[in-house]
Amino acid sequence: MSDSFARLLDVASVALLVTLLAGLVRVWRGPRAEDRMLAGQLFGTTGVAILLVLAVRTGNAALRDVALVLAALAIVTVSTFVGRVGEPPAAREPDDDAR
Amino acid sequence: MSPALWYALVGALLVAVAFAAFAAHTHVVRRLLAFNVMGTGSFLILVGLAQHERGPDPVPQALVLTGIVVAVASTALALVVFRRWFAATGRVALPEDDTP
Amino acid sequence: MSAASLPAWVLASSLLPAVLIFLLPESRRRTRTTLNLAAAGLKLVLVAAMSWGVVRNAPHEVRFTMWPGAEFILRGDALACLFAGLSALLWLFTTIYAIGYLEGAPNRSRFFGFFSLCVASTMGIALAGNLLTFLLFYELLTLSTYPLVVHRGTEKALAAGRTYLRYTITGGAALLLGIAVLYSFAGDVEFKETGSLRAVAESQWPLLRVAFGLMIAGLGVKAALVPLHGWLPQAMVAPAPVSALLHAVAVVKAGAFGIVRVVYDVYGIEFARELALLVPLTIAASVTIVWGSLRATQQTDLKRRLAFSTVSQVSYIALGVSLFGPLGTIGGLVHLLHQGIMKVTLFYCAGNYAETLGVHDIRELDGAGRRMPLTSAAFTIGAVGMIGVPPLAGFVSKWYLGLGALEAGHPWVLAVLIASSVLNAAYFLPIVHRLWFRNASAPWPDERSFGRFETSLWFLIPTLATAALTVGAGLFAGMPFSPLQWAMLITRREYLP
Amino acid sequence: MTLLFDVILGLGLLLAAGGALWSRSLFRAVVLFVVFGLLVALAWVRLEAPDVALAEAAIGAGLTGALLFDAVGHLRRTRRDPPDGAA
Amino acid sequence: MIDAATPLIPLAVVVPLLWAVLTAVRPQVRAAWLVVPGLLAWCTTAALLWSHVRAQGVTQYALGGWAEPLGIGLRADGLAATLTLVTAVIASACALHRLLSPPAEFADHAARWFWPLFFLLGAALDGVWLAADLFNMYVGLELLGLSAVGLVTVAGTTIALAAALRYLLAALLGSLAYLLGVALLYADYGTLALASLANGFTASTTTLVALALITAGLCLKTALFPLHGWLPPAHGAALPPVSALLSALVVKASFVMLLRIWLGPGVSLLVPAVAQGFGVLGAGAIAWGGWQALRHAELKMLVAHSTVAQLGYLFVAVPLLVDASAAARASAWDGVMLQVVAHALAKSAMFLASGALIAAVASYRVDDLAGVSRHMPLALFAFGLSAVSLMGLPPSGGFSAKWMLLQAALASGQWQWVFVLLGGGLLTAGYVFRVFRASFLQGAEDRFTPTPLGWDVVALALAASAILLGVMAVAPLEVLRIGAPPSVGLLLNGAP
Repeated sequence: MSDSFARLLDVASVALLVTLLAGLVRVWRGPRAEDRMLAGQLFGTTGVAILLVLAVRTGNAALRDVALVLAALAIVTVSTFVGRVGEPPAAREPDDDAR
Repeated sequence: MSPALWYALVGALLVAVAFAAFAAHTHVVRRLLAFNVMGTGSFLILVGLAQHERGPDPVPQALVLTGIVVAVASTALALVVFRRWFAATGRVALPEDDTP
Repeated sequence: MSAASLPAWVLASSLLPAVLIFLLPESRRRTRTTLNLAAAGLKLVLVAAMSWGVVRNAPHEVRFTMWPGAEFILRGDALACLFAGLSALLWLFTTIYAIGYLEGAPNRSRFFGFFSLCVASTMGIALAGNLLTFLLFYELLTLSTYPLVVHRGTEKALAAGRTYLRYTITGGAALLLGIAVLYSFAGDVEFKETGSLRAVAESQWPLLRVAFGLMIAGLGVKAALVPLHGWLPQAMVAPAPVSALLHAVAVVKAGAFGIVRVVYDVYGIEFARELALLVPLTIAASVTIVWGSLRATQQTDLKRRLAFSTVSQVSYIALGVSLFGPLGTIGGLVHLLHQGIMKVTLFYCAGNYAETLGVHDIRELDGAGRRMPLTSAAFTIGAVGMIGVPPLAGFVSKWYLGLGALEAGHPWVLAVLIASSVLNAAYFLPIVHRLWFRNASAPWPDERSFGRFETSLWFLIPTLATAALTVGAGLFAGMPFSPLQWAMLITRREYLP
Repeated sequence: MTLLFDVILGLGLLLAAGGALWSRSLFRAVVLFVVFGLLVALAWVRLEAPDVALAEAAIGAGLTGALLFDAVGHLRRTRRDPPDGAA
Repeated sequence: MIDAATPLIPLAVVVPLLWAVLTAVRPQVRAAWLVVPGLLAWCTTAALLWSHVRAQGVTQYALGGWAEPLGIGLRADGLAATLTLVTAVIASACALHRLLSPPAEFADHAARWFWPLFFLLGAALDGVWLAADLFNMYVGLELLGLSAVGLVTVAGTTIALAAALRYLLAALLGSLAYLLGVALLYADYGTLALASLANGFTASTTTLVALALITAGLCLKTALFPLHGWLPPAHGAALPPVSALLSALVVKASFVMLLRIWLGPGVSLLVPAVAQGFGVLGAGAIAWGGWQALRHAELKMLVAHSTVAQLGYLFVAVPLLVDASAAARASAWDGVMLQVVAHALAKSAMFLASGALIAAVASYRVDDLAGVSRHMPLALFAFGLSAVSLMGLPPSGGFSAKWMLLQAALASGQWQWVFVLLGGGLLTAGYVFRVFRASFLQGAEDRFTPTPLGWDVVALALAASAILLGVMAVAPLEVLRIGAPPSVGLLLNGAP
């Protein structure tokens, strides 16, 4: 691997990480449960991307498996969300900080 | 500072924050979240500190693997008990903590 | 069975019946009676066999290690036989009495089970060969008497039980601490004639004194030394046979016997005197003798009067022991037996009056002598014996105690003895007077008829038997195997290594 | 450059954890917790522990997240009409 | 002393684990058919292991042939072997109690999980006793906590659920603190095997923090005063056989770990101030637990608070284990070992007997026991025998243990502990005689529910063994000294 390519991969990974964290804003602000959920899904996808970049960067093939699991994980969380959390309340999330 | 030490430091901060949350919240699910974060924090410390001293080391990693499994089992059990408790009483916190 | 294991068999002869009786259903009356009497008889035979070994100078012994550094020892030496013989004899009589007393009452299985357990503990106390074994049975006695004290299950009985526990458990803790202190520098202390602590370095003597004080305080609770006697009068709510055997004999004597053991066989009488431990004990015993008698004169309830009389009389034993000299020792030891026999007679009589006539108060006894002549005769013998009129048992004890006091150079003790005798007379003679020389002024509170005899034969036989023994022990004091001769045998061995 | 990555990731971890622990909305807390699990998996990769990363992603974030979602969903559905207002 | 031909050590863990799986997958089989052979196998394994250790001394085993540090090392010293045996015996007694119970009592669906959790608990306990490294201990402890919480919920009542949740949170917090401590230790020493740590800890900051975390976590799990709050509700609300297991054994697991760590590698850091601190907390536990037991209206809560107090004795022994002469330390070691075993036997007997009494009068209140002495003499007798041991009255294991601790305290001149030990006994007498007092009151005759006779017999057998332990302590103590920490100052077979 050439030096410049490695450097490129490093930059890519940092950039992806920053994108990922930017998604936190959406999770925090909502306003609806779906918004949060979808932001979470974005994380999954970006996470897979980061892992793949790192896999190439470090030459560690095991990271691809991790990426695979992360991709599968997205399915689990979405299906739980759809199945269990159900339709959200109309406008805004209530504060469920009741005791 | 080596990356390992940095992550150990992050782990320590996580433990601190989570412990505060554990003490502050009465909602059982929130306390479980805190517990899980605390666990992850200690795992980071475990691996981070060890690798900071000695480089990549399979032993702490094996320990963490076990720890993750244990943590999820604990969480699952806690949620089962919690849901039965919630179904019986409609409360989300334990009676002693349930100050108005 | 091998001869050496005799002490274990003596113990087993009441421990096994206890277990069997617990397991018997309430309704198996006849089996239980047979078992009780057979065990009591067997025990008497075993104790006699053991005493024979002592006379031949071959005491029996059983021992094993409970944990490293702590042995369990049962040994039938002369002193053990004295106490074991007394308990075995009176157990037989009291069992007979109790069978009649509890006729038709509930919870008999429980009663006789714990009763046998009590006797087993008493036997263990008698036979214990070291302090730890002694402590073991001493505490067992506390535990097994509690259910008997609260047997009736009334609020009053439970309150008495609580008082009893408070005193005895605290006393047990003091005894435990005393023994533990002693062990911490002297190791496993075996009972040995003339004592075994002489080798202790002089620097440890303060600790020896502390241990002595703690042990005597612990034992003093059961021996009802003033001011540790508060439980005894209250415990009189128990059924009559319990008061008779346990609170006239087993429990209080266990304490007194413990004092004897500590003074003679742990410290050794000479060594105890060197440590200046005896004079305080003499004083405590004297105070108790006078105080108990004084309080007895104030009681109108018959059993309570007898209870305070016990407080006073048991301290004669401690008195005799603490007077340095063989004569005092003889007086104290022989009183251990004599007082037991006399006091149990008096308690039987009190039970007879209560069960036959419903009488509990002394003022209701007017004219009872005519209605119950045999019981009243027995009572009179017991009372006169207690006062110390020759030739009855009590006279023998007081005679030797007085001689012992003179020999030891404590003439003031004579004054205590005389004062006590006067007080004895002051609280016993009015009762005797009422029995024989007054006419019944009112109908008996709760009269029951028992057919041909004045009261149930179950009651009458033990009463008369112990009354006869009171006379016999005094009259035949010079015969071999009389209590006096046995006490002399022990004294010889304690003073002559 | 990798140092930068580590620093950002560490801060992201703290941010996500703080959100998961102190969010007023319980649902948001759980989503943030899943995100947190994901970031931790990345951290394990950086710590040269791919096996742990795998387990963390599958179990720490995935399974635990699903369990928590399930519970929170249950709470919400029941909370619509809380039994005698006890909640 | 590695003895590869000793599969007994892993078997002690595997056998209960196997039955946990069996009972989980075959719940439809009648419990007795499945459970009784399991108990037999378990007891046999434990007894064989005990006699093996007795004959051969400390035995080690590396699971799967892997050596440290990656392999799972197991080590059976006298303490581990004895506790494994005691666990098998008490668990069998509790299982019999359960098998003899009328089935209608457990309509709750959680009851299906009783047997799997029960055997899992057993496996976890054996795992903790036999663990040779700090991490195996963690796994065992965690499994123990989870199965114990599960078993508490089997009672099915709301109170039990709340108690279980509280217990779980305390257990999780405790084991996390422990894990964090272990992580720090690993950073310092690069190993977690107790054998490799035998050179002792150095007083580095990391180690001190680690020890503090470990101690705090384990004390929380042992319910050492003032961290005991979770224990009484959990032990009070569970089913009688579960309470018996929890009080007798589960709380001891974390105590044994504390002992192994502090007396093993940590002994150089167990300075008098720390040791005396443990003693003070123990004294607090004795006083507070006893006081609470005196005033609690419910029988099982009384017994549960008694556990808090009795655990105090174990900690009172800590200063005597280090801050004393060699002979005193040996005596204290014997005392604390015997107290662990005697309390296990006595307390399980007491919980089982209480269960029978409660079922008979259909009430939890002590005051409602009036008249029960006539109706259930055997159960009350079992309660009484176990109480004798708890009070420390002779003859009983509790007495012998107290005696040895007293000797240690006197020999080292630490009079404060003498009075704590004696005062604790008086306090115990105070609360257990409350029960007798109530039971001897005359009560109505016809209000008692019949209970299985087997319950009484099981409780009686356990209580009787607590008593017998007091007079036949030579062999158990000999075994318990095998592999004792060198700091305690014991030769392998030497007398003190």
